[in-house]
Amino acid sequence: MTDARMDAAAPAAAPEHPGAPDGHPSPVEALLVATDLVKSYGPVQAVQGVSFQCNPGEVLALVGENGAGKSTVAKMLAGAVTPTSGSIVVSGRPLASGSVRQSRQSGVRCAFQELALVPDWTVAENLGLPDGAPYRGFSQKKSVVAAAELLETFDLPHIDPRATVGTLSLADRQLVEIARALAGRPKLLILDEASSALTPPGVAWLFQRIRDLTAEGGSVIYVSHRLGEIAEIADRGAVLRDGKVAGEFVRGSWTDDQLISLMAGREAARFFPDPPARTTDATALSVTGLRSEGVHGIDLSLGAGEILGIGGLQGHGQAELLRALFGAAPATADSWVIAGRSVSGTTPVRSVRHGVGYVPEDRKREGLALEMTVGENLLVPWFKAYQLGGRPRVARERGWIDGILAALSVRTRGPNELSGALSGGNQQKLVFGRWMNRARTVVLLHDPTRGIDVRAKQELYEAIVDLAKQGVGIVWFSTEVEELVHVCHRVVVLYQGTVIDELTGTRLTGDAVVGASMGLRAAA
Amino acid sequence: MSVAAPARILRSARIPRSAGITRLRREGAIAPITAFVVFFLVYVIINPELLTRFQLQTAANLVVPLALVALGQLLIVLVGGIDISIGAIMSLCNVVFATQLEIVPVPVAILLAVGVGLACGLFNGLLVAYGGLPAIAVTLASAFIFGSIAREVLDRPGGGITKAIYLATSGELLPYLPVSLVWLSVVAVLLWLLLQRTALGRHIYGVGSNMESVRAAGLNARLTKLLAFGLSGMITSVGAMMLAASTVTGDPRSGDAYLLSSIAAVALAGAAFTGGRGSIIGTVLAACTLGLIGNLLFFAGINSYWQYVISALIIFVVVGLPVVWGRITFALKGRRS
Amino acid sequence: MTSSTVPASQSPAGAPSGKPLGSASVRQLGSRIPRSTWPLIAFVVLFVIGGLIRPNLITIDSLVGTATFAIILAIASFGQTIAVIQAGIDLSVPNTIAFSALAFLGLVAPFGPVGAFAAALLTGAVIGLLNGVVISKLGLTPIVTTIAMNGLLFGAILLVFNFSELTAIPESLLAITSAKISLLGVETAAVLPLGLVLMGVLQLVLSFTGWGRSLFVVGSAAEVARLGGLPVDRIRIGGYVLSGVLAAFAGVVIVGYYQQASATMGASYLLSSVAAVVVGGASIFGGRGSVVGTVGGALVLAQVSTLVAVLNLGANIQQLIYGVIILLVISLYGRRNSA
Amino acid sequence: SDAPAGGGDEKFVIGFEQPLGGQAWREMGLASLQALANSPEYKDKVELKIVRTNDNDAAQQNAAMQNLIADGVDLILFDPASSSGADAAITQASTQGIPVIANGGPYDSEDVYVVSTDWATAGSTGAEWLLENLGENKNVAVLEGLAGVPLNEGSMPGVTETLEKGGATIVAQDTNGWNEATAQEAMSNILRSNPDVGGVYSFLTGGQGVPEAFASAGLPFVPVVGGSGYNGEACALVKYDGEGLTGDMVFGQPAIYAKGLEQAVKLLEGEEIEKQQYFPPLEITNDNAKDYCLDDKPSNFQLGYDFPGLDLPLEDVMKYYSGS
Ligand SMILES: Nc1ncnc2c1ncn2[C@@H]1O[C@H](COP(=O)(O)OP(=O)(O)OP(=O)(O)O)[C@@H](O)[C@H]1O
Ligand SMILES: Nc1ncnc2c1ncn2[C@@H]1O[C@H](COP(=O)(O)OP(=O)(O)OP(=O)(O)O)[C@@H](O)[C@H]1O
Ligand SMILES: O[C@@H]1[C@H](O)[C@H](O)CO[C@H]1O
Ligand SMILES: [Mg+2]
Ligand SMILES: [Mg+2]
Repeated sequence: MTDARMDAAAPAAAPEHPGAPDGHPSPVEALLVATDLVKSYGPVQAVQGVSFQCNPGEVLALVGENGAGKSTVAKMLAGAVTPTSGSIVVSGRPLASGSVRQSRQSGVRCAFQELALVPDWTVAENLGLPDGAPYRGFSQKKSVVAAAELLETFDLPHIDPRATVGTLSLADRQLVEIARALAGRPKLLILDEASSALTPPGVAWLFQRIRDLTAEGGSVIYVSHRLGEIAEIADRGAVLRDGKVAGEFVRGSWTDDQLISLMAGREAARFFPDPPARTTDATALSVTGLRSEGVHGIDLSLGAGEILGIGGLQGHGQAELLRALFGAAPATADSWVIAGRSVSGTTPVRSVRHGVGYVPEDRKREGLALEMTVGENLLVPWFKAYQLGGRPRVARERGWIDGILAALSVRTRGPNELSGALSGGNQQKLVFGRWMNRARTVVLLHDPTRGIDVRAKQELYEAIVDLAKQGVGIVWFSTEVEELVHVCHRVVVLYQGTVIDELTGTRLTGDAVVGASMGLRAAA
Repeated sequence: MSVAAPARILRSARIPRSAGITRLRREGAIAPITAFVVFFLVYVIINPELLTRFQLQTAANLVVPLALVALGQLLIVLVGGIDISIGAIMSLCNVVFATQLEIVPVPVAILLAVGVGLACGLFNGLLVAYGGLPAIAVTLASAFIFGSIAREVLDRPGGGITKAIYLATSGELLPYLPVSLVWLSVVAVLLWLLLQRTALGRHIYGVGSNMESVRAAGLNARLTKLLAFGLSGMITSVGAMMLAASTVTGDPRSGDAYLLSSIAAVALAGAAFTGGRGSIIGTVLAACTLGLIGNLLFFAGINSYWQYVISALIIFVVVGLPVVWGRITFALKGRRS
Repeated sequence: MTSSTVPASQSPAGAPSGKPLGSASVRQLGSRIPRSTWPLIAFVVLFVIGGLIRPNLITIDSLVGTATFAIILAIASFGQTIAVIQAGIDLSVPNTIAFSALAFLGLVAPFGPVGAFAAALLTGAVIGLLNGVVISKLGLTPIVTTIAMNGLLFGAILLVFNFSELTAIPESLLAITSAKISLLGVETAAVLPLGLVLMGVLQLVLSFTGWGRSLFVVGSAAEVARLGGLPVDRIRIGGYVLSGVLAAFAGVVIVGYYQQASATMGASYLLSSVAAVVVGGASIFGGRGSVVGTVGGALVLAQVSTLVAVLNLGANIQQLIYGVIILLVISLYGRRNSA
Repeated sequence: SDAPAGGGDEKFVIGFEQPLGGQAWREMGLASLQALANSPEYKDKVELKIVRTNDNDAAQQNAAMQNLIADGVDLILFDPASSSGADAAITQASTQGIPVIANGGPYDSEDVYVVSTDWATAGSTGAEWLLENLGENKNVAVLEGLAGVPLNEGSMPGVTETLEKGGATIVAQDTNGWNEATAQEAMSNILRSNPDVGGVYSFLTGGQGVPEAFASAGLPFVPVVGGSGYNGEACALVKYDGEGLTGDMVFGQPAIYAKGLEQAVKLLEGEEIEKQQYFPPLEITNDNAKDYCLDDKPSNFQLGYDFPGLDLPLEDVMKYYSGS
């Protein structure tokens, strides 16, 4: 099934597959050989016979649309998921699958897409405890010192080893997760969308770590939807589609469009839609002197149909700003007007009633009721105590639901599938979808394109632009500067809890955003 | 930024005492400790006699079994479960201990009782950790099983508890120092060392906090959970033996009363019933508070039926206040920042 | 390379024996058959087993007899079901039952049956309201709150009620509980249809109303509900109020059926109500459960006691077997991860 | 123990310890106790200190009794939570010369007086009555009280032995949990598989539940032994007498507590009293049921508020009935 076109493009790197089903590691130099990996969850065929290999010192990219099977493959290598069939050979020895410990012991470590840190443990405990036998002494002091040194060597001094992980920002948690994987100086490091919450400096930091590791002969499997990053860091790559390898590529031998069409299985080009022309100058939302935990007096005014981007580095108040605007965190303001209504403060209940919608940061914890169906998850904000609910309601709203599932091309077996069975990215789409075509005046987006594939992103861009066309004001925090620059009318950049700069028109460039994030106010 | 780092390493090299306080706060122990201090003062004011040797011993013998069973319950709560069978386990160990004393030497009887506690814990633990069944459901069923086994072992109060055993467990070690408190302290300290000073102990907290994460980190979450259940059973058996000894009898129903009171004590200790948070000191002191309310009312000359009401109110207030306080301070911070 | 899909059972050596191989297929089955029918199936199996041991156990009358005691337990467990669905638990059910029962009997004389009934339900509502407010506004965990409430109520019962003044049970109550009526030619106590109707109504509310579904959202992910703009606290409190009212209703029904009322009359429902809900297929972690399932769970429990009674092994061993069968039943479909 | 402690007033201070509060039986016992203590004859002689403890917990009972000692009572009456679980407190008491009386249930110890119902007899009298009243059908069902409680374990072996010696076969067993509702459910379960039992023995409960079970199963009544002396049981005998219900309610009078107080005062006044006093249980059959059934009282009203030789008037006892 390997795609001829791509092999042609990269004859050198397309390996004639060694891992014969009997699982003999033919080429000596291959560090990892995965052969015919299959994983099915009941009826769902997550991965259907994937084979690839990874050589010492190389960075192998795994790309594919949401639900293509990347995380499942990663989890099988990491031992977190037992393959239904197939073999994994690490430096010549078959990996007894199904045990994370086994994998770790044979030098395979993974930073998981859905972070695997224990919230009530300190950073030090999370870094220190997984190694070594359980029946040994454990000293907080020693572990904190060790952790501090580790964070030091990995150049993460801003993370306090004594902090409880649950209190860290998503980005910092991701950094800790990566540091933990790096700590064992693994032979094979798997990064499953490890950069999804990282800002450009964070990504730069990650790439430095990767280069250090590969320089020492270690290999990296890099899963990401950010093609820019792939182009920069990946030596080779495999494209997954519907749980199969759709093709492979080598550094420099590919273009975004090629890759995208290979993922999608049809021609598709990457582009950013322009923000729609504004038809009215009515204000959807305006607030002055907004204060909350981590937000130190922010003035914002959002026009109807305007797409307002929020830029800045993680931890400078973007998340807090959105939560405050929605009423998810206690906040006060000197003046606060939502859709012409002047309010002293708000709560999620009032916000939704006043026409505000919010796509939160953590889809698993804040976004979806994983035990409930796709349809009901879309309907969550629209349940009224005395109205219909459940299947009859889903049936009645079938038109709206199918419309959203189609518009965002969510991969699901229908409105009555449990949302827990969807892949990360498809879950993300549901969280956004519930606000579509529901008479919103303002929609607050916390990095909605995090960890979703290129095609899905474009569908999401379209959806956002459509909302704006309908006159909905959009506040959009993104970790991808590109998105802010191309799709937003206006971008405000936060620095230490305040607006350091507002960029429009010609001043709205990637460099300006990044610069402002660093605290430099670009000259007008 | 990185300049600040070496400084941190120095600071962390000798963790400030406040770290202990921080941990206690995180584990919810501050409120129950304060509550106990207040309660103790009130008690001593109403009844200074408490500090007489006789009354100290009475009070100690009353609370120690509860404190121990509460510690057993705490372990299960730490891994995110709850043990409905803990009273039955207690009854079973109690009668095993009492009956074996008639046949075998004391140390053997002790080992047998502890062994039975361990076995009960592992039975529950296997079904919960490896069978993927909810603890509350498993222990609900095993409560019937252990309970009836207990009544098969000894159908009515009796057994071979001797005066000597009473003195060794419930007498005085030194004037003003009840032996039972010594035994309690030994168990509590050992348990504290295990939970705070070994990796397994931290695993136990971790499993309760987020089982999936612990497994993804390559630790054997299931094994850890199983061990927590086994350990809980052993500690419960110690409580059972202390009860048998202080009442100088084995009793196949002696554990019944300890199901709700052990849960109440863990609750008053401020532990999180979702798992991952809870402290030993808090649990012990919570047990002492709840266990002595009846006594206090007696000396205050209040109708003893009030103790049900007062226990409840203490739990509401002690567990509720920190939450409310937390909200207030948070709100205030929200205003200020 | 051609992808070859191998049957799920053929998992590679060295895999942990953690999850039994069958479990995947069990879960498939489970996903096809609605959960609430699992306990009903379990009941039918047990019922047939009973028939094999004693043919005269498989008669309609025997079925009705078991169902009658099951429905009483079920009525006492409906409130528990509501609490569990919203990721809570109501351990104050026992003394809510006793309190409302005693209040009812105490108030029949002054207010008459209807007034006393209303008052009894009101006490349940107030108890539920207190539980709900403490849990959602003070943020205490449900177990803690309701255990404390249960104790508080017991004290209140002992202090408030003067058992000697409890008047006899009004006819009107007997008529809807213990009175014999004949349905489609089957002789049954009135409480059975009463309970089944209540079940029907509650199930409709839970499955097909916005409030019912919100309760499930709150149960499976409270933060999701909050950020979705649902009034989480109000939904929670509402849930506990309903739970309290249903327990109070159970108290009155129990008085009517057994014509008994005492301070300790609720005690046995502490564990059995939870058992009925769990055996009924609800997830103790919230977000999953149904009153139909709870009736099934109660039927299973009642049928198990009928079965052990047949064995004539002595009361104590029968207890042991009771526990074993419960364990078997929940291990069939009680897995935490089977959604 | 002759010169009562407690300084100024000359009253005997008598402590009463009762576990497992909240039961009609025990409430009625306390009521009769207080009624006697406040009767003209005792008013000026005794001061009562009543302590109740939760559940049937020997540890709490021990502590409560030791608190009474610490509080300087002259004598302790207690309803044993267990037949041997109070030794610690009893030893303490005897070292301080405070007499202790086990009151209500038996207690095995040299150091205590016992003023109790003769529960063992309660078991066998019922069994013998059943044997006499059984018809052709000798198959009987047996409901224990609460397994593991001394009261139950002390009597049940005697019961089964008597029944089997007398030629009856026990075809089904269960427990009534000393609770009519449980008795009714257990009996119904049994009747479903054994509709043909010829008699029922239910220990210290079941006087209403068992007949109800027969009635609702539409089965003819059989001789029934069982009862803890609830009004409803006596009335059930009256109610179903026409329909051929023959029954024997054997139970200990709660007023045994008052009897205990009487003996306690005798002892404190320096009289000799018998160390082990076991009183025959009260027996209600079809013959005398009419004398006990009180139509104006609810069925869960506990009978046995008076004790032979004490003559406590109902209205006096009622003044103190229930937890207030
Ligand atoms: N636990 C599960 N139960 C059922 N199906 C699952 C489960 N986990 C994953 N799947 C399915 O397997 C397929 C692959 O999921 P996977 O998470 O590997 O996709 P992915 O490539 O990582 O997508 P994304 O880019 O969104 O993370 C998806 O269709 C998903 O629905
Ligand atoms: N905390 C631990 N204590 C003792 N042994 C452990 C621990 N963690 C891992 N091991 C050893 O490593 C093996 C694999 O551990 P792992 O965490 O993968 O769990 P598992 O047994 O593979 O199955 P599962 O992950 O489903 O529980 C275990 O069987 C055990 O022998
Ligand atoms: O309280 C118990 C039971 O109620 C039984 O009915 C008789 O003995 C009493 O002590
Ligand atoms: Mg993924
Ligand atoms: Mg594992």
